[in-house]
Amino acid sequence: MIAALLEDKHLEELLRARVRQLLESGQISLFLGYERQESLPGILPSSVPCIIRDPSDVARLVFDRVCHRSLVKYLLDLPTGGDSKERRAGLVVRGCDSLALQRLIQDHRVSREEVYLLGIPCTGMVDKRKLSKVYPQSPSVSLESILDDTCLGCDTHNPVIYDELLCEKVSEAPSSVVDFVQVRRLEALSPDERYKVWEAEFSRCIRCFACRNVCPACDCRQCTLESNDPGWITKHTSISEQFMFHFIRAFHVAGRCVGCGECERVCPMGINIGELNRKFMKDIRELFGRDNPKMPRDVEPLGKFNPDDPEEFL
Amino acid sequence: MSQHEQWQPLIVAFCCNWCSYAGADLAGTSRLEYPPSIRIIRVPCSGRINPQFVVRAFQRGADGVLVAGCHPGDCHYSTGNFFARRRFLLATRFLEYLGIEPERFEVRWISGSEGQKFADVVRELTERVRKLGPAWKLRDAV
Amino acid sequence: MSETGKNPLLPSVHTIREVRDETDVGDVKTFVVDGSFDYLPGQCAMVSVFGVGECMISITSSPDASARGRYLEFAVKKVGLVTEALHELEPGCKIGIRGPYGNHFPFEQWAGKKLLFIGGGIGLAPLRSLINHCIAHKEEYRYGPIEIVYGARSPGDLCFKDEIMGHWPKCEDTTVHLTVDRGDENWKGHVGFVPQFVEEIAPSPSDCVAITCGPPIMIKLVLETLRKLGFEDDQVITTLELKMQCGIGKCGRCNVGSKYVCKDGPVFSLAQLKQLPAEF
Amino acid sequence: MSATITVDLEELETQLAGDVSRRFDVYVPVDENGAVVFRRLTTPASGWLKRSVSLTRSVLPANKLLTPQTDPVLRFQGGPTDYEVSDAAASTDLVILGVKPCDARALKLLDKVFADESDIDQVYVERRQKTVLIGVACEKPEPTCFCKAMGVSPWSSDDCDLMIYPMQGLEGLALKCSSDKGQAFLAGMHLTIRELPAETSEEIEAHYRAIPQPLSEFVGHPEALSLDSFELPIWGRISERCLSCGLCTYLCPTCYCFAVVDKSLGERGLRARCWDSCMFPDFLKMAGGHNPRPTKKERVRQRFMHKLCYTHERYGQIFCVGCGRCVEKCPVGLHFVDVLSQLRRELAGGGGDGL
Repeated sequence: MIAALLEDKHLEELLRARVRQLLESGQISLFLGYERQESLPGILPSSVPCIIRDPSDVARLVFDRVCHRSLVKYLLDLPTGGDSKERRAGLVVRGCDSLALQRLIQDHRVSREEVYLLGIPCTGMVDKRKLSKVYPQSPSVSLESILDDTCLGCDTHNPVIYDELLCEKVSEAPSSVVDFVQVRRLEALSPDERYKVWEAEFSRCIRCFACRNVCPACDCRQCTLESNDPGWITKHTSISEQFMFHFIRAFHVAGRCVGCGECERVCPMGINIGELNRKFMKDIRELFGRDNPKMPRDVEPLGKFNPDDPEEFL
Repeated sequence: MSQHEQWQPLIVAFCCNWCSYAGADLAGTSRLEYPPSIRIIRVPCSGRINPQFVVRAFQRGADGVLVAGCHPGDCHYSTGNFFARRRFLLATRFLEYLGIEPERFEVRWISGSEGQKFADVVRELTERVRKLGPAWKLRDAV
Repeated sequence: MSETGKNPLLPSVHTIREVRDETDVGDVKTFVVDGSFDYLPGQCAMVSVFGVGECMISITSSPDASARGRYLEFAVKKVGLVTEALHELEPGCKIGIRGPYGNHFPFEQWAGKKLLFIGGGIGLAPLRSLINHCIAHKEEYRYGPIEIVYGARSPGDLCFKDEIMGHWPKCEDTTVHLTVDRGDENWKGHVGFVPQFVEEIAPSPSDCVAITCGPPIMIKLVLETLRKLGFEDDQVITTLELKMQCGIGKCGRCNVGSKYVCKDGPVFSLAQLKQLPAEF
Repeated sequence: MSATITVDLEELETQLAGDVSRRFDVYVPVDENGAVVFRRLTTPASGWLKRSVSLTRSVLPANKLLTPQTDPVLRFQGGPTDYEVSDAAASTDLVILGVKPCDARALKLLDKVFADESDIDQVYVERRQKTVLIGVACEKPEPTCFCKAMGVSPWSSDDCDLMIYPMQGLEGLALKCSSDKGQAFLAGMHLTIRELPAETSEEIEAHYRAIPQPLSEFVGHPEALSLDSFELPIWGRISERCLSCGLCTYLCPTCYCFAVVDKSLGERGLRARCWDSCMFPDFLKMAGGHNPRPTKKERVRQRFMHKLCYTHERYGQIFCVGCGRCVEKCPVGLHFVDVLSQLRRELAGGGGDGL
């Protein structure tokens, strides 16, 4: 049964009980979690972000393998300052979420004190496309065969920050992302061939900004893409503007991307956005000697320098 | 072929105010010859140059782009060009990754006393770009 | 190229004839442009600076004056990109204009009634078209006495000074009440906010139509005052301002409920507004 | 209604890629890295027709070809005292092959906006007149499809000029003409046409009728919302998870909002209609800073009230054709079916009306 593969009832019970305590004790004023969407005939199960404010609603909370989307960016929607207690929020964090949250904390968009983190070591979410091929009836499906590729290459299953863990840590494996297979394949092409690849990819872009809005590294209060002056992009979608948009988006998360893969997952047009982010990861690794470019540090690679950085411009 | 020889590539150069712009100035006052097709944009520091500027230059008509600043260690603001160096180590690779010919884009450190170097860099860049022909890849049109 | 030549968003190109500073600080300018078209008081036009963009501006000249002089007038406050660019322009410059758009003030329905105009700041612009039209056709429509209440932040912010201090007070059966939020050493008139001033003047609601236009907060308080004075919802007329892009009810921008401000508005009675979701 | 006919697949393919492509811009669906998109037919590899008609619904609705994302209005040249302005609105003779019935119905709805009111958008109307819609009956609907619930039948030729029935087991490709335009277009191709007996025609319809669409049964037949729903608490609750991206609106066949945007490069410039989305925070933000829909609650409410209430009041129709794109693609599941379902529960709980 695929349903059984997706769920962990025991963990869910723990989660609900703990959230109820936290809300009832007043330690947090709301909880950011996931709830299962109403099941629709023939449609893949899906869990979506929700906010719980009333302890009697904790039964809505789930944690399963279809909890896509990271919760941390919703913290930015919550009012802050003044008397607002909304930011005293609890939330579920997996490995990648904890990296994303660290990013927001570093950028002073969230303070560590205002959030209470229930850590969940995570062994991966399923890929909806893979799942759709076997759902609902397929007698024997291995979990590995339906896991998301980004999750399969993950080296941060365990949260790096949390207030408490809801279950035992899992063992970490070295990431396969560092092989940068696709990036190397593209690098091997000629400039003209590469241009053709990106032209084809970007020509599908509809500028819905789902990639930006879902990205935890895109946390500016005012996005440069929405500034009228100088107007780096307009709403015109010439291929030149598409290149500019993707250049800006990728460069603005260079050295800040936590590798969660959300941008690729939400893109309705199936654009290879991740290969732009991974190119920066690879170069940062090679040029500035960062073994794990996606792990947030106090200062990011582009926010500092080393006098001994490679010199190519003499 | 003759058309290509006639054609003058448009080079946009972002020069820091303190070194490279002075270098360009020196090249001029020393009457050193370099192609007239260059358009210099003076910026306070190479650290001011956002890589988006380079894309914008290609969008709006540049066939080649030069980014020039003080030598590392000589920055008027002491560290601006160290940041620029990191940024453009990535930017050069990224532009190439997007399919822009690496010959069209160059970053160089040019001091205020290096008038000759400025002239040489511009001449070489112009010649390389001339061989490639007009840039069309990021060009915007209405 | 469109074969029918009926591209609905294609403006005609007009030359600016004259630019007048309305306020001391220079944030409101009136642009007089060559050429005219048929329109009615309250209607708007899409004015564009090529390369910057378009914005919807109410036509402040009265249809009578426009027709006579073959011109259109727009009073424009500098608030955004397009209006800033407009303010840079001088006589001789060319701008795009398309319109007229929207409905008009229902002045034909006010025969025999007293007219009470209440304006604030740049909100006098659409009212000015209407006031001049009503004054010119006072006998034809048998209007009763006309009262105009107008206020601005300071004496220097009062617009259309020639009319509010010169022409209108001299017209028959027409009274102008001016007020400013803050006076200065030369200001001898009333000091105070428009809504309170209206309350002090206490116009009688019987056989009266009140037409108000100004900043949203002023409109809100004026509506409250009028209610207290006994005005019914259908006796109160105002205009809505929303971001607009097309002017013809196609771009989906300016809807309030199922109404488009650019097409079904901008003029609404308070009774009509109460039928709409409060989202403007 | 004219009878169902069959034509030879290769013959049709040759005609479309050859003579028809010289007279029309022909757009067909193609699979690009798993995303089905409409592309201009230029130098197709043989067998393209069969591939095109067997593809699932495109990511972007076919009808967006008539309202492109960047749609030129005018071009200008010169400086402030001597602008030369030229009309840039264009329409071409267009053939769109592979239109799903949901997208074809969406065009009927958009006709109400652009062609049915006092201010007619002539550019749209002209495009519509010059476009031949060749539909494809849905052989294999996506699990997210619920067009039947919205009154669209996935095999009906009503909203197209020609309809293809890519059903297996027939000799040749089954077609049906459903308009004079379709008739003339078909005649212009000089194909060898075989008329099918009435019973085969019925078999075809029965075949498509039998294809299940489970989500439609779940959705039922929604009725329009009344303005009272504006104040329901549901909007605040469901909008909390919205990402404020424009994915749902850009993928929606019945969304049509646009902005008019100028772009100048030196002395030359282009003004264009560009897609815009009511889900973007600055959609309604005015130059002075006032924003009538400042939070996600108002914006999400606008999207669903617009589709379920305002368009119904104004045009007499709910603006949803059940294509299921929002159901499939919304990153946070804030889609038509989920919202409808929650609205029903809320209205039932509160003793409200409708749906």
